[in-house]
Amino acid sequence: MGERIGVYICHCGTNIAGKVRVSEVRDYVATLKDVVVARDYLFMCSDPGQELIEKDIPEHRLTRVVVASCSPRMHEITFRGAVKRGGLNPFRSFHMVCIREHCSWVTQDEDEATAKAKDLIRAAVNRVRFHKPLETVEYPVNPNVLIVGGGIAGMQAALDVAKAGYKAYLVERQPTIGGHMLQFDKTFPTLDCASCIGTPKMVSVAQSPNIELLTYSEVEEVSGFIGNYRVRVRKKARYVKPECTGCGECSNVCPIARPNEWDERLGQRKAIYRSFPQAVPVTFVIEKKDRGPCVQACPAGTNVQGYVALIGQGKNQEALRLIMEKLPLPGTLGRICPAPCEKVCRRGDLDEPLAIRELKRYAADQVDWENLPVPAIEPKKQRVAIVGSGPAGLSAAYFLALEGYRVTIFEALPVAGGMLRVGIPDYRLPPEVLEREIGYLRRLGVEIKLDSPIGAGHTLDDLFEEGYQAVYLATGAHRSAKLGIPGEETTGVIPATSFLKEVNLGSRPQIGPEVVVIGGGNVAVDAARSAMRLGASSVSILYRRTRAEMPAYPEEIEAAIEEGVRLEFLVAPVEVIAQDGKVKGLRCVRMELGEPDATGRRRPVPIPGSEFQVKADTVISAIGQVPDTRFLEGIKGLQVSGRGTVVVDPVTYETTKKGVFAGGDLVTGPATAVEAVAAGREAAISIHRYLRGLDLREGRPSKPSGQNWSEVSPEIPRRPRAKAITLPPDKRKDFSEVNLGLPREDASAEAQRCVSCGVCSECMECVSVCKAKAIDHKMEDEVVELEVGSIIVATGYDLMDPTPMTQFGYGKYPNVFTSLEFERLNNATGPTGGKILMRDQNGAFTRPPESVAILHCIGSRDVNYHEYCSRVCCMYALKFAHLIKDKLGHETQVYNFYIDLRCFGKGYEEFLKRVQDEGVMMIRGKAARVTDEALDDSEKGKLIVVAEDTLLGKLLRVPVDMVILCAAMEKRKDAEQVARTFGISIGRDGFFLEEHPKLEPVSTATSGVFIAGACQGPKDIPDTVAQAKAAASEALALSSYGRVSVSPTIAEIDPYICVGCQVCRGLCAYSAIEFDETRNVSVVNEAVCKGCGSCAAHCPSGAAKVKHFTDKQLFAEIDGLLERLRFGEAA
Amino acid sequence: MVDYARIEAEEGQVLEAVRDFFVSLLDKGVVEAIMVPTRLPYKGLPMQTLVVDPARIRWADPLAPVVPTNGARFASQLTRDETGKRLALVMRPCEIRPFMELVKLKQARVDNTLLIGLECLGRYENSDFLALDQKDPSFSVNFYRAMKEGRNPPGDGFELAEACKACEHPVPEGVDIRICLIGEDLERGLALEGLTERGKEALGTLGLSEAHKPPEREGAIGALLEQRISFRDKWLEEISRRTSDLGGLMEVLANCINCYNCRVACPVCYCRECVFVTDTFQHDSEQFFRWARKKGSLRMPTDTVFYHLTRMQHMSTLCVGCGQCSSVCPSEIPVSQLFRSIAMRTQALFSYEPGRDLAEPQPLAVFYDNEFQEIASSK
Amino acid sequence: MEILAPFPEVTEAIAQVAGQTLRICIQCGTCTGLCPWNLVKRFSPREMIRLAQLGLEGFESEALWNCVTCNTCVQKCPRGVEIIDVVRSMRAIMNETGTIPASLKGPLGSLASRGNPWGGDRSERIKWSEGLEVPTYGPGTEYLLFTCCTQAYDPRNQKAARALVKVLKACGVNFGLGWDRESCCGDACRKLGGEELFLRLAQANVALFEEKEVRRILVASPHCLNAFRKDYKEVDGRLEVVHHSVLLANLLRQGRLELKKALHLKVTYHDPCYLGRHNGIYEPPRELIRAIPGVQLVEMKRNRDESLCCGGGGGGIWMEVPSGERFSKLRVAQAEETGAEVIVAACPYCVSMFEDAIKTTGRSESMRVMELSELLSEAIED
Amino acid sequence: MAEFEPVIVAFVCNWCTFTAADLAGTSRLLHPPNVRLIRVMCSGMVDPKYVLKAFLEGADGVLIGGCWPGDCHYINGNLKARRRVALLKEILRRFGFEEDRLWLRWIAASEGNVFAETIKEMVEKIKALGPSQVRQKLVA
Repeated sequence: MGERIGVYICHCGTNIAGKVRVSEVRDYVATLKDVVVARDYLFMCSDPGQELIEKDIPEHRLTRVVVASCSPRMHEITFRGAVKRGGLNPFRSFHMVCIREHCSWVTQDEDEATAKAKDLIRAAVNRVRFHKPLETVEYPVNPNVLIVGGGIAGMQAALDVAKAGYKAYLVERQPTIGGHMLQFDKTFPTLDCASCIGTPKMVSVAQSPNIELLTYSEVEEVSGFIGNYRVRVRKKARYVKPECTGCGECSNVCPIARPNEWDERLGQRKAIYRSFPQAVPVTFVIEKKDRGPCVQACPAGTNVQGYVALIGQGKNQEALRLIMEKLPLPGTLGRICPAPCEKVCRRGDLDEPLAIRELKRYAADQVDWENLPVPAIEPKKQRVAIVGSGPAGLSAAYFLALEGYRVTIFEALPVAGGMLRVGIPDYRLPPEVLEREIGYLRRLGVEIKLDSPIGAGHTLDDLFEEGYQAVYLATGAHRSAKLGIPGEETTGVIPATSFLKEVNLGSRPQIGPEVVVIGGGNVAVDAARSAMRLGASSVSILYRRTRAEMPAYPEEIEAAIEEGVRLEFLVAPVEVIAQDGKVKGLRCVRMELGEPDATGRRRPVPIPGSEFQVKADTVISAIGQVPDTRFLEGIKGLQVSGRGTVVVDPVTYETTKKGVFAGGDLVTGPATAVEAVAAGREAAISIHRYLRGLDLREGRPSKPSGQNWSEVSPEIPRRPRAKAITLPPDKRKDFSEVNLGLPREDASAEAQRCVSCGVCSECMECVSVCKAKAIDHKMEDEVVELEVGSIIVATGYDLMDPTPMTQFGYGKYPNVFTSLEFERLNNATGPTGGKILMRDQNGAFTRPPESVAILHCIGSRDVNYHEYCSRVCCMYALKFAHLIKDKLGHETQVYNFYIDLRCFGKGYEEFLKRVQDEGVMMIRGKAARVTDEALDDSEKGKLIVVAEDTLLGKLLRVPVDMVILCAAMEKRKDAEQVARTFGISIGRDGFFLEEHPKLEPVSTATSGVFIAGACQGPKDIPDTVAQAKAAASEALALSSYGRVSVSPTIAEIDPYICVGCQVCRGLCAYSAIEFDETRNVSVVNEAVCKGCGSCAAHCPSGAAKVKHFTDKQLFAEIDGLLERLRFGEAA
Repeated sequence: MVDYARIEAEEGQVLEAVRDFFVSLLDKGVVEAIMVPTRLPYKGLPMQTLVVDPARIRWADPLAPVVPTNGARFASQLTRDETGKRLALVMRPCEIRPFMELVKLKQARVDNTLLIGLECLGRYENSDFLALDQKDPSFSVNFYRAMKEGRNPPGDGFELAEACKACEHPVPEGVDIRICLIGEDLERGLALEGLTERGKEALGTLGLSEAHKPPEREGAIGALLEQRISFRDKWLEEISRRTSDLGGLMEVLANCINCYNCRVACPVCYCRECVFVTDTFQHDSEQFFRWARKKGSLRMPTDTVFYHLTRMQHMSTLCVGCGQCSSVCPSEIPVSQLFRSIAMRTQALFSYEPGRDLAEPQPLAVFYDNEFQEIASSK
Repeated sequence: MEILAPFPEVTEAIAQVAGQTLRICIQCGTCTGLCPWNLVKRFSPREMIRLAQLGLEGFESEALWNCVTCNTCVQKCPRGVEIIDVVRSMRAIMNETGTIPASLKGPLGSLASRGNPWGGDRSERIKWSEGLEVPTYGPGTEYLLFTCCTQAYDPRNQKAARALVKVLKACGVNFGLGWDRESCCGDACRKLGGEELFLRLAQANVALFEEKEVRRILVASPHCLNAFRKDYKEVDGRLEVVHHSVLLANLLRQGRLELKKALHLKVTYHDPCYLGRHNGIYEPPRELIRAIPGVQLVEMKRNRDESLCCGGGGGGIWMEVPSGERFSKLRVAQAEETGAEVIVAACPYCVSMFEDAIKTTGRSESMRVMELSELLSEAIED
Repeated sequence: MAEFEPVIVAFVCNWCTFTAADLAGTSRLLHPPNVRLIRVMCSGMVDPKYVLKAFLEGADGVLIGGCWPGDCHYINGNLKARRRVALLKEILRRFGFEEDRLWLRWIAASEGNVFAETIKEMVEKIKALGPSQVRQKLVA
C-alpha cells in the first residue's frame, strides 16, 4: 500500500512566515512523492492547529504526518499527541522539522530561508516513511529512597521522604551527620545559630522510624535502573558498638592525639573520638589503620605502638602489661634485642627512628617486679615439660602457665636463662634483671629444675612416662663452631661460648696478656670486651670482612673500641702457632672482598702472599655456634636435620614425634632472643591446641599486615632520638652494667615522638574504662545491600585549599585562616570554645585580634582557580564582620576587601546595611597580597593587606592581626568517582550537572538519580534546603506513582545479525548490554539502555541500532537534504 | 620444557620430518586434533584440514607455498564454541594474526589450542601454484631450497603474491611453537622453537632435546625483511599516488562489481552479514531515479565507493595484509594494496598492530579521556 | 565635575592591536596591588585599563610608559586580562600618532636604521667576540649563539658574552655566531608599541635564519628568548630556542659542564622577569650556582615568581626615571639584606640596571653584580 | 557566475549542540543558511557511515556537534565519537579529501553564540575550498 503523507507548515505568526514564504513552500511540498495533504496555518501548536491534523488523518487516510514549525524540543510532544489522537502511532507516523530557530530566525535572506525550509521538509518527508511504530514501556518502582550525604540537604530530603511514609536510607561518610552546616557558628542573614537549627534536624533523622541511618559508610556500587536500584554500601568498622552511651571516658584515657578534622585541624582529638558533642549517632568511633611497621616487624608481634603510647603518658605499668601479652622478658629484651622495629620506624623518615628498645627497658625497669600482680589463672591438670630455660623455653613456659598448665623446665646448667645467662656478659645483661623476670614466671607457677639435663640418664621418653603430656625442646645452640685450621687444639685456644660461660658463672678463666678474638658477631665483641675486663693488656678482634659487614650491633662495636679493643679487618687466621704446646701466635692472611655471596655480603678472598703473624697468648674463636643434639640420640621418631637442627613444622613447631615440640636456636641455629621468644609463644599455642585435641594449624592468630598507615606530616618539628646514659669507658673495669637506660623525663618525651602509624595503638585503655562494654577492636567492615527506587545524591562541597595562592600567606602566617577555620574559631564547640583568638608560631591560641581583614573571592571568580562565583562568601564575610564586632567589641577593626558585593537574597541587602552601620570598613578592591614585611613601626608584627582602593584609585596597606580568606567552594575531591558510581555527568566547573539548567534542576543524566545541595554547585543553606525538598519531591513522585515509563527510542540488537563480538558491551556507558551465552548474541537490557547509540554507531554489521535513529532513517534524511544538489555543474 | 629443538631429517626429507612432528603430537596425546594444510589423496590444493587420525598426517603439506584461503576463519569455526578439545593449529603468520584479532572479537579462543606458526617465505596465487605443482612433484621442498640459495624459485614467469612480497611478518609471533625454516639447513631438518610455557612443555613431552639457534638465522630474517620492506614501500607509494584524490580512488574501483568477494575472503571481516547486504541498502526503485537526476547518471551497481570506504573504516585497523582480497577479486582490483596503504596510516594513528598482543585492545573497542583533543578544536 | 563620554572607537582600536582581553577586566585592582611601581610612586594599571575600556583620553599621559612588563600582574589577574598586551596596544596607538617620550626616540630610531637600539654599527655587531675564535654558524653547527644587542654593544655586558663563550667551549658545545645582518629580537620595541618596526625586525631575522638554515638558537637574554618563543609565532618562526641557563644546567646534569674551581662567595640570585615569570625558568640557574664548590646561595625574600623587577624591561632601560624611583635600587638593598657579596642575574638588562644601582648607592665596595656566565666561567679550571 | 554556496550537513546531539542551535535561533544570531541540521541523541550515535554517506551524496562539509568532554548527557558518547572521527579523518586525508570539510566540535547548550560562530567560520573555510571532489569528479 502506498504511503499517504500530510505536511503541516506553521507560520508561527510572523516568526516563520515573516522570512519563509510559507505558501511557496506548501506548494512545493505538495509535489513531493506520496504527499497527499500540504497545509499552512498560523499557529500549528494551537488547538485548532492540532485539530487540523486530527481531522485530516481519518479524512485523507493519512499514514504519516510531518509538521514544520519550531524546534522539536518545544512541541514534539504536542504534535505526537495530536497524531496519536488522530489514530496513528506517534513515533511511526510523525516527524518534526524546525524551520523557526534553525531557519527563519537566523537567516537574513528570504529566498535562502525559503529554500532551506524546502530542503528540511523534503528530508523529513523522505525520512518519515521509514519510521517504525514504538510504544513506551512501564516498570514498577521500589518506593524506598537512598540519600547519599548527611549534610543539611541529605537530612532534609530524608525527613521529607520519611514524612511521606516511605523508607529513606541515609548514607553518610563521616561518623556523624550534620555536614558543613553544623561546623558553622551562626547563619546569615538571620544569625540563627547553625547548631540550634541543625541539631533538631539531626535528632529527627535519628528518631524517625522511616529513616535508616548508615553513618561512617560509603556507597560502593550501584546497579539496576530507575525504580529498581540495588546499592552496595560499606559500613566501615567503627570499633564501637551502638551500646556506646557517649560518656567520653574512652577519649579521656586514649593516648593518641590526632588533628581534629571537624575543627579543620585547628585542634586535636583522640584516636577514639566523636566529631562534636551533639554528633548523631552519639556513638564514638576509633580511627584505626593497619598495624604499624614496628608491630609487623617484631618477631614476637609485640604491640610496640601501644606500649610506646602508654609510656608517653607515663603509664608504665600498663605499658608493661601490654608488652607482656606477647613477651615475657621485657627488661631482658629491652637490653639485648636487635630491635628490628627500629629499622622500620617511620619516624626515621622525618629525623631518627624511635628508641623503642630503650623505651621497653625503661618500662620494665620502672615496675616493682616483686609486687607485679599475677593474673587469676584457672589451673589445669595437664603437665608440660620444657627442656632448656633459654628465651624459647621461658617464653613457652610463660604462655602455657598463663593458660593454667603445670609447667616444669629442665635445665642442665646450675643457673636458669640459657644463653641469656651464660652467653651474654653481665655488663650487658645483669643477672638480676633476668632473675627478676624468671622470678615472675616462678610466681606464675613455673617450676625450674636446675642441674637436670635431659639425655642418656633421663630421656625424653622418660618424661612422657613421668606424666608429662607434651614436651617442648629448647636447648639452644651452645657448641662453638670449629675454626678448621691447624693447631686449633692447642692450649690457649678457647671457644667463645665456653669462655663466656665461665665468665658468666663467676669464674675467672686464665687468659694471657695478648688476646686475639676471631669473628665479627656479638659473641666476638662480648668475648673481647669481657677479656678486657679480665685484665688482658691487649685485645684485638680479627674479622675477615670489613666493619660494614660486621653482624655485631654498631653500638657494641663502638663500646668495644671505646674500651680499647682493637679491630683488624680483612684478616683471617690460617694456623695457630704453638710453642711448648701453648699458643704463641697466629699466622694470618689478608683478605679482599670479591663478588657478593648468597647472603648478599661480598665474599672475602685471600690475597696470595699476604701472610703475616700475630702475637697471641689466648685465641678466642667466635665464628658461630651449632645446636647440640646429642641428648636426643636414640629417641625414636624424632628427626634431626643435616645441619644438626631439630626438624619441625614451620607453622606449628611440632617435631616429627607426636607431642614433642621444639623451637629456638635448636631449630633455627643461632638466632636472636626475640625470635626464640616468638617461637616459644607459637609452640605454647600449639601445645595448648594439642592438649585440647584441636587442629594445630587452623584458627591461629594471623600476623598483621598492610601499609595503610597514617600520614607522617612533614610539619612535625624535628627532634633527635633520646640517648641512654652510659658508664664512661674509664669506669668500665668490672662487669657492672654499661647502659644505664633513659632518664625519666627523656623517656616520655621520646615516646611522644611516635608518629602513631596505626592511629589507634590498641593499647586497650579504652576497653578498660568502658562501662558499657561497647568497644570491640576486632570489628570488621560490613557490606549491606539496599534496594531502592530512586537515589538523591547530596554529597556537598570541599573548601578550596588556598595554600597554592602564595600571595595570601596561608600556611605561612599562623593568623591567616580560611573561612571554615574561622567558623570553628567562632563555634562554641570549636577549639577555642567559641573565642576568636590569634595563634602563635606553634599554633597555640593566644589573644583576641584587634583588627581583622576579610578577603573575598579567594579562588572564586579567578581564571587561575575557579572561574565561577562561590555565591555565599559575600554574605558569610558580612556575617563574620558582624560576629567579630559583636564578640570582640566595636573597637575591633574589620575590613572587607571585595570586588563586588552580591547580596541578592531575602534579607541579604538589609544585612549588608546593618553591618555597614556597625562600622565595618568596606574596601572595594581585591586584596593583592598579605605580607609581614613592615614598612614602618605601625606595621611591625602585623599582617599587612595590600590592595588598591579602586574607588579612590589609591593603594592601601592595611595592617591587621588576623586575615580570613573567603576560599572558594569547590567540588568534592572524589566527585568524579562518585559521578561514575551514580551515572551523573560533571559540568566544566567540576560540580554535578543537572539535566537542564532551568527546567530540570535536580534531575541528572541517569533517570531516578537526583542531586541536591552544593554538590550541584555553590549555594547557600536556603537554596540547598529548597533543592533538597525538590529532589525529595522528584523521588516521592516516583514512589507514590509506583510505575515509571521509559522512552522507547533505545537500542536493540538484531539477533540474526549479531555475531557476538561484544565490543558494544565495552562501549556502553550504562552496562546496558548483556551477553546471551546460549544464543551467542548480545542483548540490550531495555530498562537500563538510555538510547545514546554508542553501540549502534560502532556495530559494523548494523546488528545494533537505536530505534527511531536507524541507518535507513538517517540515510533517507541525508538523501532528502541533499537531493537538490546537482553534480558536475558546481565546478 | 624445551626452548629450541631440532628435528633431523635425511636429505630432502624435511616434509616428512614435519609430518613426524605432527604425528607425535597426536600419538603422545599432546593434542587430540590438528588443523593443518593437507592435500587429499587425489592431489589439488593443500586445504586446512582437521586431522584426528595420525595416519592421515601423511598427506599434510604445510610447506606448500600456497594459502588457498585464509585459515583464520576455519580456526575460528573450530574454537568459537567451548569444546574442551585440545587442538593444534598450524598456520602462517597471515593466518595467525587475524586469528588473534578474532579471539579479541570473541570469534575464537586460545584456551585449549596449541598454536603452531610456520615461517613463511610467501605464497603463490592458487592457479599459479597448481601449475607449478603439476610440473614438479617435490615443488614444496624445492621451493624452499631455491629460496634459501637465493635463486628465483622454480618456474620462471610465476611470481609470489604481491601481498607476500610486501609482508613484514614472515616470522610468526605470539604462537606456542614456531616451525623455523629461515636460516635453517633444511637439508638436515628444521627447528622448533617453544615460545610459551605451553609450547615448551609440548616440545618437552615429545622428548625433543635442546639445540642451539644457528647464528645465521637472525641475519637471514633481517635480509628477508629488508627486501620485503623495500618492496612494500614502493608498492604502497605507487597506490597512494594513483589514489591521491577521490577521482583516483574512483578510477581504481571503477571495475568493482559489488560481488563482495573481498570481504568474504577477508579473515577479519567477521560479521555474519555485511551491512551492505542488509535491508538498509535495499533502495526503492524511485530512489535510483532521484539519484540519477542529481548526478546526471547513476552507475549501477551503486554504493561501490561507499562500500570500500566503509570497510576501510570498519576493518583497516585490523588489516594484516594477507592479500586474500586481491586474490579473489574477479576484476583484478588491487584491493590489498589499497587497504594496506590505508591500514599503515590508521594503525599508526592508534599505535596498533593487529595480531601483536592479545592484551592490546582493538582501536575502536576503547576510548580515552585525553586523546585526539586537537580534532575537536579549531587549531 | 568633569563630564566625560565614552569613546568606543578608541576601545575598539586598542582591542584590534592585541588588547581584546581588556573588555573582561572587572576592575578588582589586583594589578595595582601587585605592581612594583607602587613601591616608589602611585601607578594604577587598573585605572589605565579602565580608561581604555571607556576609550577615554588620558591614558596617553606619562603613566602609560611606566609599565616595565614584569608580568607580576598578569600572572595573578583573576580574569586573565593580558595586561601587557593591553599596554603595548595602547602604546602602539601612541606610536601611530608619534606621541612617545623623547628618551625613546633615540633607541627606536636606531632600531629602525641600524637594527639595534644602542646606535651601534651593524658591522660591529660581533666585534665583541674578537680573539675568541668562535666560528660563524654554518651547516653542521648545532646552535646559533644569538646575543642580545646589549651584549653586543655595551662594554659591561660584552664581558658576560665573552664569559659565556668560554663556558660553552669548556663544555664542548657546537655553536657558532651570527652575521652583521642579524637584527635586534625586537622585544622591547614591541613592548613599546613599535608594532610595525617589530614586524620588520622579526621578518628580517626569520628570513635570515631560514636562509642560513638555523634550527636551534641559544640566547643569552630572556627577552630574546621570549620574543623568539612567543612573538615570532606570529611571523611563522618555527625556531627551537633555549636560554643559556637551561642549556648549561642540562650539560651540568650530563656531566659535560664541570665546575671544579672553588669560589668562596656568598651570592644571591635575582630572577629576571622574562626568564622567571614570563617563561617559568626558576631552577636551572640556581642549580648551576649551587654546583659551584664553595659558593653559598642565599635567597632574597622576594624570589622566584615574586621577584622584584630591575626596572629595565618594556623599554624601562631607556626611560629617564628619577633616582628615587628606580626599582634596581630597592632590589640591590634587598640583596644586601641577605649578606650576599654578589648578585647574580641572567639577563643583560638586569646586569646594567644593577651595575648602575650599586654605583649610585655607593655599594661598590661591598657588592658586585655578575651575569650567570661570568660566575660560571670563574669556576671553570683553565 | 554566482558565488559557490556550500552545503553542509550537521549531525548535532540533542542535548548540547542542537540546543545551542535553538539558542542561536531564540537569540536571533544570524548565520549562513548553508547548514542543514540532523538531530541525533548523542554525537556518539553518529555512525561514520552517515558522514561518508553525506559526502558521497555531495555535501561539501559535515559537522558533528557534541557536548564538551565531561558534559556528555550519556557520560562519554562524545569521546567515542572523537575516536571514530579521528580514524575517518585519517582515511579521508589519504585520498586528498580536505581536512577542513569534516568538523567535530563541542558546543554546549548555552553556547548559542559559539554555534553561530562555528557555522560562519565553517562556511567561510569551505567556501575557500570550493565544491567537494565528489561533486566535481562524479564519485559514485
